[in-house]
Amino acid sequence: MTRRPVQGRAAPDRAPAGGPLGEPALFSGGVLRNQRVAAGLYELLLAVPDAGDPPRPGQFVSLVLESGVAQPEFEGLEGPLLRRPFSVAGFVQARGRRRLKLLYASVGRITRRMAALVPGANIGLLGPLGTPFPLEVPEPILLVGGGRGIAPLLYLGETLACRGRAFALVYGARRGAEMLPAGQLPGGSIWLATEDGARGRRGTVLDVLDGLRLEAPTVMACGPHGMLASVAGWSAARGAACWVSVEAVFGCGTGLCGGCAIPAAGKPPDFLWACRQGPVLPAESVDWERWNASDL
Amino acid sequence: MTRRPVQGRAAPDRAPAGGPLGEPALFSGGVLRNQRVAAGLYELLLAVPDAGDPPRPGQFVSLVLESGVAQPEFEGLEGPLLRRPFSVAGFVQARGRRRLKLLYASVGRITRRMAALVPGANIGLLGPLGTPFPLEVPEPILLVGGGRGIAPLLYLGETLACRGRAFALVYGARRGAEMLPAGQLPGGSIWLATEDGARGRRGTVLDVLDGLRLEAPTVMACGPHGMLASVAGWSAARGAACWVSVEAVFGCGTGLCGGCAIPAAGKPPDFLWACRQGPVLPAESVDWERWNASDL
Amino acid sequence: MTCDLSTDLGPLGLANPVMNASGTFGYGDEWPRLCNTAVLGAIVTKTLTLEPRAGNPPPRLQETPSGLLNSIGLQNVGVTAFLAEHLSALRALRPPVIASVGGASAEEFAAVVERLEAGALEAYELNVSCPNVAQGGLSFGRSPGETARVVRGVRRVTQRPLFVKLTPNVTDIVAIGRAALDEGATGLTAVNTFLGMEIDLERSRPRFGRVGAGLSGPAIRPLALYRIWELARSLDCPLIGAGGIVTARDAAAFMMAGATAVQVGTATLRDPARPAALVTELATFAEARGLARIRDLVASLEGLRDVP
Amino acid sequence: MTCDLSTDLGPLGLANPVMNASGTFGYGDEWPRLCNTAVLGAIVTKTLTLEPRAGNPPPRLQETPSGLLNSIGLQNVGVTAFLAEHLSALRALRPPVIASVGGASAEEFAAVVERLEAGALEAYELNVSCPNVAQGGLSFGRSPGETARVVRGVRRVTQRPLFVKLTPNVTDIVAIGRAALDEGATGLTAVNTFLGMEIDLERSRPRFGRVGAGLSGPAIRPLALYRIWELARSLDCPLIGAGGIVTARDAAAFMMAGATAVQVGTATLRDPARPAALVTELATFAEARGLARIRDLVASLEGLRDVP
Ligand SMILES: Cc1cc2nc3c(=O)[nH]c(=O)nc-3n(C[C@H](O)[C@H](O)[C@H](O)COP(=O)(O)OP(=O)(O)OC[C@H]3O[C@@H](n4cnc5c(N)ncnc54)[C@H](O)[C@@H]3O)c2cc1C
Ligand SMILES: Cc1cc2nc3c(=O)[nH]c(=O)nc-3n(C[C@H](O)[C@H](O)[C@H](O)COP(=O)(O)OP(=O)(O)OC[C@H]3O[C@@H](n4cnc5c(N)ncnc54)[C@H](O)[C@@H]3O)c2cc1C
Ligand SMILES: Cc1cc2nc3c(=O)[nH]c(=O)nc-3n(C[C@H](O)[C@H](O)[C@H](O)COP(=O)(O)O)c2cc1C
Ligand SMILES: Cc1cc2nc3c(=O)[nH]c(=O)nc-3n(C[C@H](O)[C@H](O)[C@H](O)COP(=O)(O)O)c2cc1C
Ligand code: FES
Ligand code: FES
Repeated sequence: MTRRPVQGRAAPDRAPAGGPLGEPALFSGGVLRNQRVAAGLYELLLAVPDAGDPPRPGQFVSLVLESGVAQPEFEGLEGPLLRRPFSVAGFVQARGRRRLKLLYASVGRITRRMAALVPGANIGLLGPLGTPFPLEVPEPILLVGGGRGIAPLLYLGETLACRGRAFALVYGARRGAEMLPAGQLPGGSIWLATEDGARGRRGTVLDVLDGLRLEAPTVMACGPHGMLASVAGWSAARGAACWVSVEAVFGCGTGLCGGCAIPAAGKPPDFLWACRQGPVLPAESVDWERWNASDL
Repeated sequence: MTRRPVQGRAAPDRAPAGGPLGEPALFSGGVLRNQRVAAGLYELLLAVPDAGDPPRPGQFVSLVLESGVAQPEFEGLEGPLLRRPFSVAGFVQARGRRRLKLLYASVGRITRRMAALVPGANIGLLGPLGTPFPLEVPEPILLVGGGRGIAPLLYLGETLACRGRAFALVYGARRGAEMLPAGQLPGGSIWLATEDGARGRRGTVLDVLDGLRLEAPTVMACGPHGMLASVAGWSAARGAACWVSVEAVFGCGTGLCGGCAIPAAGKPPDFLWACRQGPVLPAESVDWERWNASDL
Repeated sequence: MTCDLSTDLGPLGLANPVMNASGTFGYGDEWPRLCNTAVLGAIVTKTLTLEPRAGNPPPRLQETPSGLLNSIGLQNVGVTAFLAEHLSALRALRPPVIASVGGASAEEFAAVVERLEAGALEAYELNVSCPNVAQGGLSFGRSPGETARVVRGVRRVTQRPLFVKLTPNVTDIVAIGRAALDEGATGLTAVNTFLGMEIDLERSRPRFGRVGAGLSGPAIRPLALYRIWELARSLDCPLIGAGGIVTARDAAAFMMAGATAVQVGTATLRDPARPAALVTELATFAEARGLARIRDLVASLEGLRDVP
Repeated sequence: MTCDLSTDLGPLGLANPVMNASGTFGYGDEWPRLCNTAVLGAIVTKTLTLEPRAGNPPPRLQETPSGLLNSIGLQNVGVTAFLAEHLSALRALRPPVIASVGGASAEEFAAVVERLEAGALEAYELNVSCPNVAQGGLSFGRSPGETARVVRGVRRVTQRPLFVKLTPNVTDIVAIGRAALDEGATGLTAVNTFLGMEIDLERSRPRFGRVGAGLSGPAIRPLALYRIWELARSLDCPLIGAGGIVTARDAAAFMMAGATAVQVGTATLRDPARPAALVTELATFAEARGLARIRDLVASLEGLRDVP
């Protein structure tokens, strides 16, 4: 399998940070637990087969509610056609048993149905997909998460902690009620920001960042597009390395369709494929201005 | 509301046997019990609102799996669009509580999902719809059911029994395993026929009928189209009054679309609307030959 | 704030933009209580022909993914029985009535309208777009010349508002619409069903006797919406949108793209109360967006008239 | 009994009738293991143009009921990079490769094919039916004359099998197909996507920059099937069916209606292994029906050639 970006003159052919990735697989996940952890936010714990490559922080899985891979042979497809991408929010492997954790916001057709999943149900998964966050980066490391964008940072934080790396977390949301409880957040240094002021400082993660005194941190961010643009700008202004995990509407999630284009820096009108050249991208590879203009 | 058939020169404008019917209503049903009663055959017991007209034997309800009437405002429709018709297989009303019983075969997109309904789930219903079996008919009364066609005869038998009318039941199926247990069948005189010979006589209901010695019975039949054609022929040959409950693919089930046309006797190319002029029709109003030819 | 739902189809004022689509609601008088037909902006009858028609042999329906194929074939009681048996019930309901008119020839269209004039209905919709008949359906609606001939004939016998219902099964729907307007049509309804088919695999034969059938329902919504947009940016006339409309959001999208009114077809089969429910839902939708008048939604789509 | 799955597209023999549709499977060499691409009857590349193309700005996708709207806009690496970077991987896979070719002018089509001749691919599919580009897409595929011009130009530079991919957004698809065959096309692929649109209600603007986009997926299956049937009963050439195919039953229906081979597009986005799985499922389907040769399914529909 070739890891070459499947696209034109478009993108910097960035070798995925952390070396070559494995081949994704189609598999099914058995629901072990599915619970509300904050307003509109749910945590899904899945038993997954002990085979294939374990996901790296920043990678995602692509989900269909019907279990089984070649489903449904007889009846054909109805209802939502496309898979939905979710960052890996946690992964453990012990005694041949694997557990995959997703953290999802209930916002639409599929995620509302996900909220109704009960233990014992099976869903279809494809992964691990996409680029991971780099792990061997200089400290200080700063994780910046907005809203449901906290999901990949949970797994990233856990992984960094295991490797004995120090990091700080800046976590923002519109309302305090929509935030994960403090006990579920990784790392020791945590700054919170909410627009309703219910938890942490009133404002956005940018307000927190502006108040921080950090020498050339490595920033790893995930959240809404507008927040990422600001964080990228903040980092650029300070000469800080910045990695962002971007969202786009995905068709295939595997680099087959070109549906997930986001404007690439440098050579308009080129695009990056968020699903395969991303979702984790160096902030400077994105053309934030063009992206703001198309504003998905 | 006018009860006039909504169609052209088509059909005999038969006043529904038993006097004017009420207006159907949209309502939701709460699943109390959903259990397999034979191979591929399920019984669904629903709590329904204590309002509107109680159904008469032979009438049907039209079902969507999503509960609620004006659902789903926001998301629009996905998956199976049309309601599915099911004969009322039982109905009880006591102390302001109503229970509706359906008996269904799991054969396709909706009925397979129905088999997965759990107590507490809600589904959408529209009814009662269609014409009922006449009740004030001369004895001897013979109910003839094939396969899932037994459903309306359960309710019909119960109702006849309540009124102290005597009747006999002829019940056939391909395999004995697909048949309701004897204890669930109405009436005292019951003849069974199965093609695998596992229960009752080996053969079809026609073989049973041919062996019966009954003077001018009133026949009320429900089952596959081919069986109904044979029963109609059998009755005609004996000058027996015969009522059949027919099946067709329904669009609306309420006489709005003309989707459920079956050939009307007498004046080709006219049609009867199975949903509104039926499903219970005098056998002689159907053009069995033309129906066999189009053979849905 | 409550929203003013009224809208105009040329000279015809409607209390709100919601009507049923022809052929999925009987003659319009069937279930006045089940649906609360009285609250609709207008009622459209099943397509009427000069003589009663029996329609096509069964099967006539087949579900497809998010869609419905039909091959009803204009079964209807004919104009005489309609006037005798349905008109007074329709008149007893408040909404304006639009008679859908069909025919195997331009002459039959004119003859039907001539007969209907006695009923003093508010408007006509000429169905030159039914895919399920041998004559007078697609064979008319796919040709600008034939469409013009039908409209011309009907215009000679009536002064009432005249809408022409277009088929999407053409290369250039605007050309057909323009031909109709040039002959005096008041406006256009778009769309009738899309030509499709299904196969009975067990019997190796087409599901429908006429092979082709008409696809409707949510599956075609994006296709129908595009036709309204195409018409709205090139022609200046009242447009009635149809095709897969179920929700207030669907209806609003058609209106933004240029429709002055909308029709609910297939969704009515599933939920006969849907057209009436949509009136309420549309009001809620408009109020949630702070719209004082629903007509402000019409053709409000950004860049609608910028030819791309 | 095992069924012989082999089939022919004119001079081109295939081990089985299943291929991917262009544009939903990358260049065909992306995931040889995830999908087991080696078992396919043929592999179709993403549409290639002379120069690399960046495609349309986002958003490019929108789900609809049982369908998908796309506005990718022929993003591709260009023919040079394709030859340099993908050809050898494709060659390492067993199946014949069909290069999908696009262009803004008849000359560009010919130039791309001329360049591709060096790659000795098994066949070409001329995409004159993309709804998402300003030039060379629908503007060609909706006109018999323009379609003929493209085919004529390409025929001058290659002797290889040539399939022309048709758009369903026309009044008379047979006329376009005939124009292509008259210029020496080997066969036809039908269909490309249906023109549709979606509206972003929150922003009162079209979802896509080009407004119109292409609808694919199960929603269009009955519409696409009808086009194959229309072509099969009027023209005598190999047909490749596409549009909403997911299951063996879907594929069999297209073959009965006249398709010699089938393409799986949108379903591949959901399940990249679908095309390969379909090969197995089709064999099972055929064996369950006691078919010795899958080609006996082709055009086996009752009355296919009886003009109704
Ligand atoms: C790489 C990646 C990782 C993600 N990780 C997470 C996560 O860990 N937790 C989480 O809650 N969400 C995550 N998302 C977002 C998540 O995929 C969307 O919320 C989900 O697809 C919405 O599905 P739905 O059917 O419920 O909503 P829909 O009804 O489809 O739409 C609701 C909203 O979601 C957007 N959307 C629809 N389809 C897609 C699509 N295919 N891709 C992206 N957005 C879409 C729509 O534009 C709309 O605004 C991630 C997205 C990407 C691209
Ligand atoms: C008046 C009436 C009363 C009925 N009562 C009962 C009953 O009491 N118990 C019972 O088990 N079944 C009954 N049926 C049949 C039942 O409606 C069908 O089995 C059901 O619609 C199949 O739905 P599905 O989605 O599971 O199957 P599908 O996947 O839709 O199709 C499976 C089979 O059912 C047929 N079918 C599909 N849609 C319809 C439709 N709208 N109407 C009729 N047939 C259809 C198809 O042709 C196909 O052969 C009745 C039908 C009618 C017309
Ligand atoms: C069962 C059925 C019958 C129809 N009959 C007619 C008809 O008689 N006259 C007509 O103009 N359109 C008829 N149509 C087309 C609808 O009026 C409407 O234009 C089309 O179905 C698209 O709208 P929808 O998707 O909301 O159904 C019929 C549609 C269906 C599904
Ligand atoms: C995301 C996407 C990209 C496509 N790109 C192309 C393309 O580059 N060239 C082409 O000929 N067709 C393209 N198509 C059309 C498909 O090849 C196919 O004809 C159509 O989608 C119908 O088949 P389906 O319903 O199985 O997807 C594309 C379709 C989709 C959904
Ligand atoms: S290439 Fe298909 S979603 Fe990225
Ligand atoms: S199902 Fe619509 S009229 Fe009978």
